Amino acid sequence: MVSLILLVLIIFLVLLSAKAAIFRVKLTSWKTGAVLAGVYLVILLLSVLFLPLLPSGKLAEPAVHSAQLTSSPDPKVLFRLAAEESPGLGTKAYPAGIYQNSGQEFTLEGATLHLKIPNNGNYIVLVEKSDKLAGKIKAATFVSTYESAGIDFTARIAPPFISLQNNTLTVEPGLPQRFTFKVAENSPFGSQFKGGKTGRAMEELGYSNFSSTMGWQAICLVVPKDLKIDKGNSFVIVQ
Amino acid sequence: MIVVEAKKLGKNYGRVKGGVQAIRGLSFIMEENKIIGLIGRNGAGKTTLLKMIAGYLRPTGGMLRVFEREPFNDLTVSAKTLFVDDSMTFPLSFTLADILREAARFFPGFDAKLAEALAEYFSLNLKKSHHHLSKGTKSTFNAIIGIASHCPLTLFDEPTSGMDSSVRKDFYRALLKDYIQHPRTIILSSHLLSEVEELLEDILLIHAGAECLHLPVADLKEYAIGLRGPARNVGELAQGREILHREEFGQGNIYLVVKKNFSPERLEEARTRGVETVPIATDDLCNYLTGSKGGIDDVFRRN
Amino acid sequence: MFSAETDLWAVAAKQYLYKLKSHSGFALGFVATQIIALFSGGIGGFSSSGSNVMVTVTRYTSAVPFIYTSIWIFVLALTLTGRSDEKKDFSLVANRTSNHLANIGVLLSAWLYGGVGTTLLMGLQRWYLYFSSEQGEVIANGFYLTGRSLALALAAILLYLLLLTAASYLIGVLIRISYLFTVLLPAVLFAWARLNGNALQRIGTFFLREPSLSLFALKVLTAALVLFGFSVLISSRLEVNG
Amino acid sequence: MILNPASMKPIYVQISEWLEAEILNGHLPGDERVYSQYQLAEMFNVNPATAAKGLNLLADEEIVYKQRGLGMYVAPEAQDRILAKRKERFVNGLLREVVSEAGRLGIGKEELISLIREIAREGSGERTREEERGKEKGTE
Repeated sequence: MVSLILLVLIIFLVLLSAKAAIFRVKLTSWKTGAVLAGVYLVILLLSVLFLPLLPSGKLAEPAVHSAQLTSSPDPKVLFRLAAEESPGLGTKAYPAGIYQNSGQEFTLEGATLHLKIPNNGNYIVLVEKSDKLAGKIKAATFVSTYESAGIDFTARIAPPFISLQNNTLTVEPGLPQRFTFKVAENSPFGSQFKGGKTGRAMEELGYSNFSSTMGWQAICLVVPKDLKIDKGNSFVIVQ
Repeated sequence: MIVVEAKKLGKNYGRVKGGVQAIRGLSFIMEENKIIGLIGRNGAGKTTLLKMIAGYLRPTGGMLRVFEREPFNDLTVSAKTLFVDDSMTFPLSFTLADILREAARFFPGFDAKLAEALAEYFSLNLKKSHHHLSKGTKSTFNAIIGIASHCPLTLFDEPTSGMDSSVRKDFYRALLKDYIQHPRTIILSSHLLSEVEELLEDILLIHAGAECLHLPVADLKEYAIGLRGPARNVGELAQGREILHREEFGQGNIYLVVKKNFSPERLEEARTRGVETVPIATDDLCNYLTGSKGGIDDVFRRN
Repeated sequence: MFSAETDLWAVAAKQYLYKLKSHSGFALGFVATQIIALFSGGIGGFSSSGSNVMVTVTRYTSAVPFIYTSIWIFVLALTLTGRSDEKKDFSLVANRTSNHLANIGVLLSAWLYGGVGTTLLMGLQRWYLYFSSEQGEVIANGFYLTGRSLALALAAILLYLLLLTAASYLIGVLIRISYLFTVLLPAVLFAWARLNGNALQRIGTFFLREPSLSLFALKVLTAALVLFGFSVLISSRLEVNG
Repeated sequence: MILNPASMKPIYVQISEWLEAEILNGHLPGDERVYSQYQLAEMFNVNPATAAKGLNLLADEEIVYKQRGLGMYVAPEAQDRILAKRKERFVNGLLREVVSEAGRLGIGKEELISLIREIAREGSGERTREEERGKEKGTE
């Protein structure tokens, strides 16, 4: 607050000394000024009036508000989903807030599975031993549906790379992702007032609670019951 | 009718003590529909006085009435008064034509036709902007506004500074002709009386903020007389009179300027004794009245 | 003997028009700065970077144009109260009160023009945003203006701008009284902030945290009235110099 | 019309003298309306009050008379009065001056008279003489 006042004061002092010539355009005729000012106002008015003519197709797709996950889902549900015959990738027919963004099947070549999963805390790794599988591993990644700033990020988030080689299952983070968006906000003061829904997009659109991990992510591995697992340094929950 | 009335008028600049006293104890009356000359040297307080009359400055002592009101910050006085001076400025975005139009809005008596005709005569380009004018042209334009506005009280502060002499003459002639058609009170300040003398009805001569002389201009030529001749005889004649100027020349000869109230017989008698009488030019009289007593010669005498 | 009082309001109205014409250049200055504000792009509103994901949201708001507008109106207030202007005004018919009325009239006209212009710039801003962005880059939310959002923005911008306008005029008048205030004002404010920052903050909160628009309007209008009135009061006996 | 500002005579005196000259040379006959103060002011480029003072000077000497509300008119006997006035001024002023100056220079009475005769004979083109008084002399 105080620093803001100081900043304003400094600006004003600079202006005082400089006399701010930019604002004091010298004219040879006042009529020119009046006409140009009027023309500018008309242009502004037209720009507002004709704004609805801009097709919305170019804009970022607005999020369809789907149910949000309030707490971590029950792992059992995830395992059941991961084990299903044909994983419904990208389907939203999952229980509230869960979205599967990858599903893979690997063929095992040995009796021991080595895990190489970075412990960066970005995702939970769940392993379930199932008797329905023989010589195969099913790997599925899940995220909680995530929307912010009116954008549905759920499907945009790249799943981690999962690969199996020489009986070593490696999980690598996906390629770094960068999203840039532009948002047109309304008055800088709108949010101050009651019912100021049209105020700052920051609060209104909810991207003040952006999390860097884009919500909750999980990797589910379904492995044969008799498989030996060498966890290595990885932190996994084996069910 | 009295337009301007001052009683013991004073004006200090700056702090009350140690400030500059620009006007001290001026008392005078200016009547309606006269052209009055405000004469004085540079720094005599002419501009200060005019600015007080125009309502720009507030007197610090005494009383001042313009149109029977205190002029300072008075809208009614302002509406009837126009102060024309060198530094009269107008907005940059206005052409001369714009300014004339504005003046016409403010002053009901404004004669737009006259203003345009005068501007044309003085070959002013009305499409030009005011601040692009040269000093002399600016003075001319301001003077045109002063004439054409027909303000009941028009104050000209050294209006001809920067004008060349032919424009000066034309301006004074225009002012006079317009004054005859539209009589009003005009105060004309100048440091040079001879330039405006013929135009004036009254003259107010001030020096160092105080009044020296206030009388009809016609009386000025007879106000004082110069006596030249042998020091003894001249001295005898001038005894007991106020000596306005004194100059010694030749051997035992002297030149005195004194107030003229001699009987013709006295002068005739003095003439026989070798005392010559010399009329005093009005400019010289002003100089004598406002100058330091010894004149420039004193400076050299000391060395 | 001499004719009666001159009508203050009639003179003030004439002076108002005179000043409005003479400062029409300011309208151009306004347009220029608004266009600069428009093309200077958005302000980096938000960015978040996780281990692998980085999201940047650039905000295009009325904040930058609003700051420009308030500086613009401040300079106008300083110009109107400045000595060189004063001489121009008093060349014709004027007294302090009529001059103040005309000044405030001009300032309020500029305030209205500036406030409406700043609000409507939201339209032009969106056109610019639309054509300078790639497919899918602009968030749809808030892009299309509703009458309600426009009205609220207009109210908020106008009210805040009014507060700044009135404060600017007071500052201008103080500086006209003495140039010392160019140094004194920031110094006093700085000292105040240092010694009693809370009080200053409370003043800020008084306006910035008022959730009811009508109460806010009431506060602003009262404050503006007090500021303008005080400006007129402290300079009513000032001489015309220059 | 041009006045002589350098002249030591006040302007209003110069104006009244000019009017006298106009009356003498017949431009303004008796009972004719004289120029108003404003006309004079414009002609001579002086303040109307100054012009009025010049007129009043003539009125005092009864060379012109006031007709209430109509202005000033030339008195029927104006020419005579002017001539009488000037003759008086010539005799009492200039002529006495000439005589006393001649005395100072040692010019005898007879010599002075013969000198005057000689000058008078030299021609009737006296008006061209350089001195201001030449005009006055010529009218005599």
